[in-house]
Amino acid sequence: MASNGWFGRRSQFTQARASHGAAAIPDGVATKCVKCGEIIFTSDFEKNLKVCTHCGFHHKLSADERIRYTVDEDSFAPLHENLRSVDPLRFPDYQSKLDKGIAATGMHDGIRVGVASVHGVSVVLAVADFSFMAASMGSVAGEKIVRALEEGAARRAPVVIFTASGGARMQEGLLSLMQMAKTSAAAARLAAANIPYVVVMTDATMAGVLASYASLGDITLAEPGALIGFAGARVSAQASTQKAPEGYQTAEWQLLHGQIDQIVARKDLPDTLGSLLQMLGFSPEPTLDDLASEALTEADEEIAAIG
Amino acid sequence: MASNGWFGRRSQFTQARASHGAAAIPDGVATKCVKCGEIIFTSDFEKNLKVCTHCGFHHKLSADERIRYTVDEDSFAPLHENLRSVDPLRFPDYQSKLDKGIAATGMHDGIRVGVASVHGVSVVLAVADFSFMAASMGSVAGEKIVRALEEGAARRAPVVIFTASGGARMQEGLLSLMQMAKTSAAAARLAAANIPYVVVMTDATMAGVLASYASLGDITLAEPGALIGFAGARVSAQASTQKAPEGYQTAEWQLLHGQIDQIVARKDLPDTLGSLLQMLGFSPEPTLDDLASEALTEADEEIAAIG
Amino acid sequence: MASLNVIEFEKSIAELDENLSKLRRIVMDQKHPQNTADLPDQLANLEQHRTAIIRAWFSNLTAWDQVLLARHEKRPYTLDYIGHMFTGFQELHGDRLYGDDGAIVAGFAKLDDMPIAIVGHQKGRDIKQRQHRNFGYARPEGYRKAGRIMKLAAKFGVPIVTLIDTPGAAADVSADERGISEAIARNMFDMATLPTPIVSVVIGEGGSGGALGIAVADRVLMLEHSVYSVIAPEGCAAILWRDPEKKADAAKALNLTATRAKELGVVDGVIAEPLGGAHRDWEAAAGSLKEALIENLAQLKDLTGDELVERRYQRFRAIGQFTEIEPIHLNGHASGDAA
Amino acid sequence: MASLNVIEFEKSIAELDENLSKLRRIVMDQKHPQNTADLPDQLANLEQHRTAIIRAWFSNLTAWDQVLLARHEKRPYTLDYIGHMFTGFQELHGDRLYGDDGAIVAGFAKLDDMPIAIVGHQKGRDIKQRQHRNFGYARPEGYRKAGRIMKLAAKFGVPIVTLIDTPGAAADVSADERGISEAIARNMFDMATLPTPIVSVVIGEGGSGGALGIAVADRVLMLEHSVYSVIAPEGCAAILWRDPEKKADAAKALNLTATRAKELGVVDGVIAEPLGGAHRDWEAAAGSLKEALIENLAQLKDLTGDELVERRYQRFRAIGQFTEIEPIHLNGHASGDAA
Ligand SMILES: [Zn+2]
Ligand SMILES: [Zn+2]
Repeated sequence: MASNGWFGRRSQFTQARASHGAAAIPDGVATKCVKCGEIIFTSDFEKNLKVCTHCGFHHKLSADERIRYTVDEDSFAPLHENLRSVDPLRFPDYQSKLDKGIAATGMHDGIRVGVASVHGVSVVLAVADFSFMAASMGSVAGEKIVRALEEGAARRAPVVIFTASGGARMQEGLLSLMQMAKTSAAAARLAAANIPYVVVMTDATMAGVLASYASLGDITLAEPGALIGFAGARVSAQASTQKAPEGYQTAEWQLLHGQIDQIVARKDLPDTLGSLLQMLGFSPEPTLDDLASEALTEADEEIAAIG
Repeated sequence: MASNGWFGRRSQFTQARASHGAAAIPDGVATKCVKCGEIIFTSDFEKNLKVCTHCGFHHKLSADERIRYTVDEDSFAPLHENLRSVDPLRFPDYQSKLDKGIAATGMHDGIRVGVASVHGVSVVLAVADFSFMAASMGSVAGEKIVRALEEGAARRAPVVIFTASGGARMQEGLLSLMQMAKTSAAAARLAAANIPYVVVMTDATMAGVLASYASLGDITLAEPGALIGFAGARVSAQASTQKAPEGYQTAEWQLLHGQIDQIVARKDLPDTLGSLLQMLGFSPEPTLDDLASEALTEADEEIAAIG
Repeated sequence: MASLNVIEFEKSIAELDENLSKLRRIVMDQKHPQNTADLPDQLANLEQHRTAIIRAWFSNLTAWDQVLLARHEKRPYTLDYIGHMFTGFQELHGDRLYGDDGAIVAGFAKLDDMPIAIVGHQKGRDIKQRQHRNFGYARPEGYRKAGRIMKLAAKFGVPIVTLIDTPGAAADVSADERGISEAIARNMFDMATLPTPIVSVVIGEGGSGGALGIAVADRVLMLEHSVYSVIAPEGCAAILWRDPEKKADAAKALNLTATRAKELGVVDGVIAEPLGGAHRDWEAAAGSLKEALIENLAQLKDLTGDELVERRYQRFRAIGQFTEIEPIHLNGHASGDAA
Repeated sequence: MASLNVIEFEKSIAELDENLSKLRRIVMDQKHPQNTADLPDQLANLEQHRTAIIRAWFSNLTAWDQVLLARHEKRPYTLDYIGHMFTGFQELHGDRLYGDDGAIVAGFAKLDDMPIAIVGHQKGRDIKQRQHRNFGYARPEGYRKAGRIMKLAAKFGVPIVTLIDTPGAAADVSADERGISEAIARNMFDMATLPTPIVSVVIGEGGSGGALGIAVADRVLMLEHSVYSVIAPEGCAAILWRDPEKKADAAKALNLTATRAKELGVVDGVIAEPLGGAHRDWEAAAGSLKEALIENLAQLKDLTGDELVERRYQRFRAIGQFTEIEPIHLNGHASGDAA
């Protein structure tokens, strides 16, 4: 976003490449932590939800991994998968970047939306995938986020969004910028409907996305070490008279500065989300087993009444 | 208010005495500015609304002076003058302090309430008089402020309060403290009724009054140089690791820190209040002259219609 | 005994307790009971004696004793009560504006099966914690965090419990810079209109506006040995007698005890503490507090948001004592100072 | 002429204007008109020539020219427009939380007889003013002040006008510390539901989120020579071509002109500026802007708060371009990438 945001965005792009490039050692058996450089068995790395077993760094996830690690098994049903970006400004190289993103991720944009349950609580879920053009927000991403928020209001189901983004998508110009207003307005509508909106900020949540729907949750969680900030380090340094403080723009630093409710380790996210949603009055849906045992109890009562 | 507030309160008392003691030179012809020490002819001082003609310091006013300087001539009608303090805790020396305050000011408490018009706009007015026990807030002051706010809601007339106070009145203990909640709740009711509430902070607005109804205006004005702060200078110094900055707890310093909309010279207050109330949709009441000329116009129209 | 202050008294009880536990160990270890047959009797006597001493001392507390008990460094703090009374506490941080204040904790938890929003002042026990918690002096960002969580609770119809334990709000230059007065005032303003049940309990020090900033509630309760005051006794003494050492006299004059607050109509109930004070038995103290919360929340649960707000307004509206003389007659006969 | 950039062009016009004013003085001072009878004709010719030059240059502006015009240091700023269009401006200060930001001004004034709340970015003209106004880079406290005043306006049913003129929001460490992202997001969130008419006008630089943070309106207009962009051209060029000097190409690619913004459906109208740009005639520019405000506010004045909010939502809801392929059929035939 903006003149302020662009170095930030570039550094994010770089980081994304580094992450996806360096993490996988060619033979696939071992993985190198992008933070501490330690070589870890890929099987251990994946078992540990892509959190470094050595330094605890929470590596970026694909949307599918994120969904798998978060929601109740087989509970996710995708929505709005049929949205496709166009190139409204015929912006230099945009189409080829989209094509590359599609080829690399199998997704058509950096946001996956759907319904799922978390600890039995039905939610509308939106998940960013940073490896698709740094999950930058163009018309499609904005539309998907808005549909997720509207879906939550319509179903009266809490909306949970895992954010990650370099910011607004330059290649769609003003149309991208307006997605900030559009998503913020949709968050306001959800709020007016008194439906909970939970944001989980993941590495990296920046610029135009941080300055819109990512900052509007009723509750804001973040993964440890996630990069979270308005402008990238270079723009910020140029604009600042003070030196960037220790831990600047990490989740931990944002917590100190009042922007985040809790930093939650990846493995604890399903429990924390389930617990928070229950606190806000959203109970688990009864499972088939529950329904069966309830039916049995009712039968027992009838028998008792007769007896 | 509180352990934090007491030095503040004492310094206010001291200042009040100084102000009222030093300002009047015995023969009455000349007055000494409490700020710059300049000797001014009392007639000039009063013509200048008790603003020092030399340094511009805005001296404290009695409630009656304040009303005279602010509202349309003869428009003020007092309300709730019949409230009297009791001594619910039989607090050491409280009754004698009340008696002294009554003898010195002719008022029964540090707040005067009434209805008036400002530039033709009907308002409910409350005015503090610092010379009555530093206008500290006990049960009577709290009740009067609440009645003023309620009166505004009932009449659908804006409420304008000129604040000044050392804080909550220690001598009524918890009953005084609760006036903070009571007045704040009344301000919330007025806000819920969508009636404007304008605060004008005057020298000195401190502690429990600043931390309740004085900080809850839709619009907050202040007189130049007015002392405005939470704790008095000594408590604040004890609690702080940093030195008190230049101008600490002046109206100007509070403006810089976002707490005040405008600093308005005493002579400009009627115009500013009138203008602001009109901006918020409150027009001047028609005067008798207006009504007469309106009647004439109507008569003209009728004649025109006939003709 | 009542002439001992809290510290002396606590020391004497501690000595007694040491003797008692020695004696208990002897009784327990006894291999040859016949040689020390009267020990159990001695033990029982001593235990009775201990209870009598405590009862006697506590039956005759001065206001200043109450202040020291309320400030007792072993007294349970907000997070201790949360740990004992609630389950699944999810602490939430930050004001979304500037920072996160350690002197106020806020979040959601369950009271039995009921979701509750909890907001409370938090003191620290060791030096590091005390600094982190700013000795319980809450800052603007603490009040704004509290306000944010309380509004969140109201949005989702979750009842609110606030626990009060502060010597007062932060009064340093930086607190003023960020509008400590506005932050306190705004919370009272907001709390007055939140359409959800609110129960506030003074668990230790109810220090002035810093306390009241999270205590505009449908029910305001005090633990038996907590205090609630417009000003700290030391400050009051300094003003009245230019001598902070006359704090005991000031404590008395201020009527800051739970009993007096109840009599003045400022609080709705006093929650009994275990014999010898909450610090002697956290579990029991939390049990009593929990029971009181459940009881009071149950009484509020059937009221609509509008009813709650109206009653809350009238509750505070009614506090204050004054007289109203006869209105001045139009025929010129003014009544005098009839008060 | 169009190959001159704005600075060169302005210089050539300035030279022309100097000659013109010399000539005018001669004509005025003329004691013996018979000796210089053709001077008035020369003057008229020169004036025509000047108009033709300006018209020619302006008829062929590049996107980068537009950027430079939008940033022109003699262009009227928010307070200039307020001075020319409104009466009785009452500036209001502060966010009630932390500070007062000079980069955003806010207050109430009258547009003819109609009270209006005004919020706008403010740049400075001299060094001191520029520092005070932070070069128009608004800080969190600026957005929060804006939000406070806009909510106040909505509370009293006063329409809101916002004037946009910022290179972008403050991006330094301290802005991040105080939640610049949250401040911008919160304003958009709040503006989406304010039940009062809102008209926003980009008067100069519409720099990204910093602009949009006060531009969620029922009507969004742009002055003819303002720009509105997701990113500054310099930044865009640096990303695309690793060369900030390719800013003119980037400006073109970004489609940041008023005309293109209108075509994209992002703005509702373009307000014509006086020939040669707003900086050449503040009075005339303000006149056009005022007329546009009156017209747009009149169109909104009969809508209820609910209608305004609903239409405002749908207005932004509709922005964006994408295709939606046929949904995947249940019988297994998936349509391809039909976009
Ligand atoms: Zn590692
Ligand atoms: Zn003077």
